Amino acid sequence: MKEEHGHRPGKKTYKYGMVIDLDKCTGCGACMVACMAENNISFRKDETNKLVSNFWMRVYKITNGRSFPDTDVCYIPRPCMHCEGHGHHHHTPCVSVCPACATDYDHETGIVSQIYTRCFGCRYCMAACPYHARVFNWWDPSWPKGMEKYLSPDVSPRMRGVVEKCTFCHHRLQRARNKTYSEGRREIREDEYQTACTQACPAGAITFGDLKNPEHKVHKLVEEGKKKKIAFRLLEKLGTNPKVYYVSTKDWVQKAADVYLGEEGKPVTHA
Amino acid sequence: MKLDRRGFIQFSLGAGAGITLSPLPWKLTDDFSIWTQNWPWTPVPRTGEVTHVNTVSKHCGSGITLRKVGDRATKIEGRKGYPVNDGGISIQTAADLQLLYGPWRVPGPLRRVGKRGSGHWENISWEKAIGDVVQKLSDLRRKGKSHTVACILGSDRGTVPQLFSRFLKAYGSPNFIRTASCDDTYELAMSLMQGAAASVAYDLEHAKYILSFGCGLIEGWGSTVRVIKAHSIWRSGNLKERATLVQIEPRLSNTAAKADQWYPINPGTEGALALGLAHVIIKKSLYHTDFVENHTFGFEDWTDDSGRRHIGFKRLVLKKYSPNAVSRITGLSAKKIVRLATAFAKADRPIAVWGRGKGTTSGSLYECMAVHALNALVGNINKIGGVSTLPEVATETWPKVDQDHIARTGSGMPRIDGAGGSRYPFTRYLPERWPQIVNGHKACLIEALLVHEADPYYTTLDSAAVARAFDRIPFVVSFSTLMDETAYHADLILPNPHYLERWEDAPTPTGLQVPILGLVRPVVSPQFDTRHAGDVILTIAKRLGGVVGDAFPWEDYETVLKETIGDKWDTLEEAGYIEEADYTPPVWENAFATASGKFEFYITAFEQAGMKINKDLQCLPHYEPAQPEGNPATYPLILIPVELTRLANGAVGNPPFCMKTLEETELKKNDLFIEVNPKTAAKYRLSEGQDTMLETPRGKARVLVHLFEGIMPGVIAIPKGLGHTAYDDYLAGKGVNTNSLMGVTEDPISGLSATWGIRAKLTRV
Amino acid sequence: MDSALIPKGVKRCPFGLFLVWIGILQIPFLIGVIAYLVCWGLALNQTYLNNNYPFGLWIAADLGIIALGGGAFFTAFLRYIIKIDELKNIVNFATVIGVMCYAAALGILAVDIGQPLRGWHIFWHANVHSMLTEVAFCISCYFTVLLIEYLPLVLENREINKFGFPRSFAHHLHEAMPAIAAIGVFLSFFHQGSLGGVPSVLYGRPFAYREGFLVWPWTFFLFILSAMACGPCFTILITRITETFAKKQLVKRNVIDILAKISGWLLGGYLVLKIIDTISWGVSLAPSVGAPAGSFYANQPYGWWVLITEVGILGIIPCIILLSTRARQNQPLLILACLLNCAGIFMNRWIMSVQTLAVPVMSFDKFFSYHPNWAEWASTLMWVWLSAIVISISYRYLPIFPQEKELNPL
Amino acid sequence: MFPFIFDWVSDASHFVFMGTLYAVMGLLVIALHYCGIRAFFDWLCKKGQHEH
Repeated sequence: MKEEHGHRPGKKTYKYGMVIDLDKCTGCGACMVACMAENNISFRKDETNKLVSNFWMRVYKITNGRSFPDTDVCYIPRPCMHCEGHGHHHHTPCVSVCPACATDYDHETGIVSQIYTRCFGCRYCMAACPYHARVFNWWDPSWPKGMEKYLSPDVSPRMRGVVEKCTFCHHRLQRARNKTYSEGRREIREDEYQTACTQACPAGAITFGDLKNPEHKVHKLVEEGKKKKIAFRLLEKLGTNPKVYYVSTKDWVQKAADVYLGEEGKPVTHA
Repeated sequence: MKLDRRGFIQFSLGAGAGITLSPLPWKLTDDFSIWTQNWPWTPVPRTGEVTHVNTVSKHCGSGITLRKVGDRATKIEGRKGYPVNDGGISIQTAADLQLLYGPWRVPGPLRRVGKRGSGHWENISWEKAIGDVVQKLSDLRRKGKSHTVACILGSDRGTVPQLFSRFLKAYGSPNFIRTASCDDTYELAMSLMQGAAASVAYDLEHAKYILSFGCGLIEGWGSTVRVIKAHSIWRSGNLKERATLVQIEPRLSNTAAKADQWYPINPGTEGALALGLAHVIIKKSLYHTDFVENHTFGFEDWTDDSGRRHIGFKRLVLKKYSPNAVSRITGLSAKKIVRLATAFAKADRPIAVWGRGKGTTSGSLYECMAVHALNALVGNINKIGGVSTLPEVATETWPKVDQDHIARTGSGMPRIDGAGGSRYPFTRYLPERWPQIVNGHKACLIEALLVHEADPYYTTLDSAAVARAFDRIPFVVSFSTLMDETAYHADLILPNPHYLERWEDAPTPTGLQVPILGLVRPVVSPQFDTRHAGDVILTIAKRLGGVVGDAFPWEDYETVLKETIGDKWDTLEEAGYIEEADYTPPVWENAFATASGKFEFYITAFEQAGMKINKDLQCLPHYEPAQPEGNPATYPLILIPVELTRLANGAVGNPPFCMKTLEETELKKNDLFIEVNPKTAAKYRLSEGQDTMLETPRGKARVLVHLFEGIMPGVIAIPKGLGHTAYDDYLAGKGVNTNSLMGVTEDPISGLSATWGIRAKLTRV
Repeated sequence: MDSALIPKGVKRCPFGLFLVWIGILQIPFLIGVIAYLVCWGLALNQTYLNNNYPFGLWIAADLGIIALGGGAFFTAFLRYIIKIDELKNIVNFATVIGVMCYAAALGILAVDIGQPLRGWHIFWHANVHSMLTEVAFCISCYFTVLLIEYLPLVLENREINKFGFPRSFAHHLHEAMPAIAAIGVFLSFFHQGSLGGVPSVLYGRPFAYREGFLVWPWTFFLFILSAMACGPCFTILITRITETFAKKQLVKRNVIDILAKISGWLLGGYLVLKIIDTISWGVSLAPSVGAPAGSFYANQPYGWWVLITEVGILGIIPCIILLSTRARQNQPLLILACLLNCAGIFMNRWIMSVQTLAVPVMSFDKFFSYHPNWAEWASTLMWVWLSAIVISISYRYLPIFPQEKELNPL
Repeated sequence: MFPFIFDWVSDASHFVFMGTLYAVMGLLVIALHYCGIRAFFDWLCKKGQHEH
């Protein structure tokens, strides 16, 4: 599609992505809170209606649907998948539909960005995303008196009526770039650019890095996971080509990554 | 000038053309387009110099790094390299800035006006506030009622709790109370079995087979981040290298879900299962012969000096806890018991851990001992991947308190909670018992109560009784940073700075196997008119004068801290922590300070303390069926309070971010969900989301039903940590405080609360 | 009182009665205005839309209304390009209906988007690959075309027509109308199709996703065809309603019959293609993503009945009626067919937008149902009342129906 | 969107898409002006006739 954009020939490209080890993930929720704190995500007095709640990173709790005592539960953290998309044109589901170019697939990094001040809130991108990774600001965000003191200047607070989502903490990439340039280096080290959720995860279940770089842990984990047949992505069959990989040794969890099965497969496996 | 129609049209056209051609419309369009993209009421965070500062979280004992922009703290991150958490962070600590800057802070010293608990306060000066306390305490002391002053704290370790303790000693009261935790029972079990009254330590990182008796290892047991990290170690490497986690619990908790095997057993029968496992291990001779034969006492039958025969642990267990017998109690099949016991005993580095949920409740002493006996049987005491007791990082000791007559008499009086008396000689604190005693006497037993870093009004069992007890205390002082329930029901609040605004030492977090001393330091300037509780205590003592003042020779709290740390201060200040990394627990030969010098299956200390012992059974780990309170006919179900990772249930309320992470099946608007097995639900015609009245002998509450296959039929689970009445509406008014539904079941030997549940019934609303 | 404004040679109800009628229509209209103000003022939390249903009644209504408004472009197409001369007797009215349909579509979009004040971004920062951009461009342009088509009617009002310039302007506009109509037809073809593309390019939503021809998914063509099939029916329906309220015949039956017949044929063609499309989706696309077609109909209320109702009851039945000369000329049956046809298009657009979002894609996703709340209903229906007002005024003061005089001699 | 806007990319899609838009808009503007001007001249002529 927009090859001319960003995809400068000769320029080194990266493919930032994640590997989430579901065997290690304990569902503690630290990633969600770290994400909210990092990205100035708003909150309200009543956040129990998850359909209008603002999460960039959401941890789903899923069950195998079997009865006591054969029940099992697994937690699936779901950031934005930063889909590479259909075909060789990187036709990311949400990016191609945005009428105002408010979201973009960066060919240099593989990050799907979102320009909040350009978005006018048609929500077409949300309809396009099967992962519910995109959320809408149904309210004008506000902070209780005094709390705006902790807001980070690196991420602008959004206003009502626009769509937002996980950006792989893009501002941290910017920060890392500035650092490397100022130190006269060309390459960003693996540990210099990590997302807030990766950094916070007490279980070390999230690994972040350049999927294309064989030196990076994510690359190794994906290779290893594929070899052992324990690595998978969500809704692989749709061809969205996500950059978030999951690893689980549990068979039923691997199966749950596929498309909704409807009645015969005993429908939803949501706790 | 007369304007005719033609003139008017001409004028309008001219004006229109003029305005269109002027820059005005373009400027306005531009302004408008900018305005639509930046509404003035959307905050624009100020920029500034970015700095990073390290400190330690008082919540979970993790090392944290604050990212500051100018003078504002904008993010809390886990500190890389800190021995407890190495970069990871717990969910509550990650949200701590919301507490620091939030609307729940007590803005300055407050004095109650109007009825207690009405929420009407007047701002007073620190001078006046401290004056009030001094006045009250000096009056009481003068009247010889110094022993009616009590302090409730969340911990007894570290300099600040020690200052409170010292204050009571010099002032003349025995009533230093620590709020409940599994440490209460652990310390007791360790001192009885191993002769060391120290906190228990588990080498979870190196264990290979972890048998957890209902511990919420993932939920936040011990030090949250550290245990979750250990879990990741268990899950690392190839399948053969991975450790096995076995969870014993009637409910599929997060820990059970992460476990390799989950054995749901009848609630409250953990002790029986431990003994059943011991039975199999002993019968199959799978125990560690060297340790059991050479370093334990009371395993085999024995004869005392007077020639009396005593039965040993082995005989007791073989006789009473066969897999079949235990199967009947626990509901777990005999086959599974045998298999589990064999796997545990044969495993490389097995470990058995005890302490329900996050470890915020005490529990049955015999149950704890029975579980710990398993560790002794497999000989993992003081071994790599095993259990030990942990000394604190050595610090300077304070000069002895010079007590005067009043202080001596006052300190010598019986404690308000009955701990340490003739009935419970080994128990140090009975935090769940004092309300009962206060309510049971006509006289006013507590004239003044000081509360620091604890919220007893909220966290103590049987909320109605606690509220009654508070009503009977004429003078309640809270040192709380936040407007918690106790502060809300106090007469005076002397707010302590938030831990990000103050100095303090952070002793080793519970459960860690290496002594660590962390330094909490002020990383942001005080946001409100607060004063360090240590300083306040020093001031009060000095103003009381006499021996009380003399006991506090330091100028201020910082001096106390520096002098206590002594020559390690420079290291501590620079690194932020001291870790005795090369600490190894003593070898078996000199590990046990019991009367027998060995690990005691048979507790000799009871008789030595003069307790009446009729049967050997009393001195051996055994199972005493603890029936939950309530009549099974009226209350056919069993309610167990459970703890959730994302829901803080201690002295500090859940911050807004964490409230947001609660599942839609945990809270809906202001109503909480209880977990009910679909089978149970069918019996009582309950469906998902059903509005239901939950009733126990202690209270009732409206709840919603969540059908969950992970809870044992006949048992219902209710999350702890909701039902707050203070704070503000991000937390208050949501759900039910489980303590309002629970009563206290006393453990017969320790007097501690052994409550794990209560009988209940559900009726559709 | 207003007799000077009323076209010559026709009779209209007394002015007082007319005011009462407009007054009645204003009540629900004002409720709609309140709903608009509430949604704009307090943001979209005032609706039942949510992150699972970013599209709801508004978008479904938008798609439906534009399909119904297809009567305008299709009649214009038949009149000016195919040159079916009879249709000049209804093309004016089709234009009025079209104007209101497109005004409604734009008006509803204005409340549906979260930041209406930034709506111009769609033009300024247009993403030419987005179906929605194509829709926005075509709709705005076509709305302009419709206004231009409506303009001569206004200028032909008795009083306005007295002035030389407007009269002459109207005359020249009439002359240019075939060209303008041609542009309109071109635009309409595209945006009706693009609207079909809106849900069907969402390959993350296997329920709606379709492959297709070049950049256009198959539904692109289905939407064009269905709009052409149903637009005339809607024109017939509104004409008959107007006749009912006016208490007189305004258009000759043969004119209506032509439209009905054409509609019938197109509907038949559409249904054949729709059935082929559904079957091929069911046997190839749906299973290829790992879900049998049945799984998409497993969530109540979106069961198989949806498909049966849409294609059978609201498709095949009106098609048969419209194709049979005898049935078509039976007026109640014709009205029924038109009603079913229009309802069918609405149902189709609802399914393509809302059911598409309702079907959970991730296996651990929960199904949530959605129904619009009062604010959504009131703001959507507001356009019905507003249209009734505009049509009433247009009918009263403008020469909309050329056959009225002939059919109702004074 | 104009070619001087940041998002502009000079590729086939943009030329075809935006080109069509501008063509349509242009045609409409021309048609309106054409009718308007003709009407204006009609009016002028008539005015002239009246004066004569």
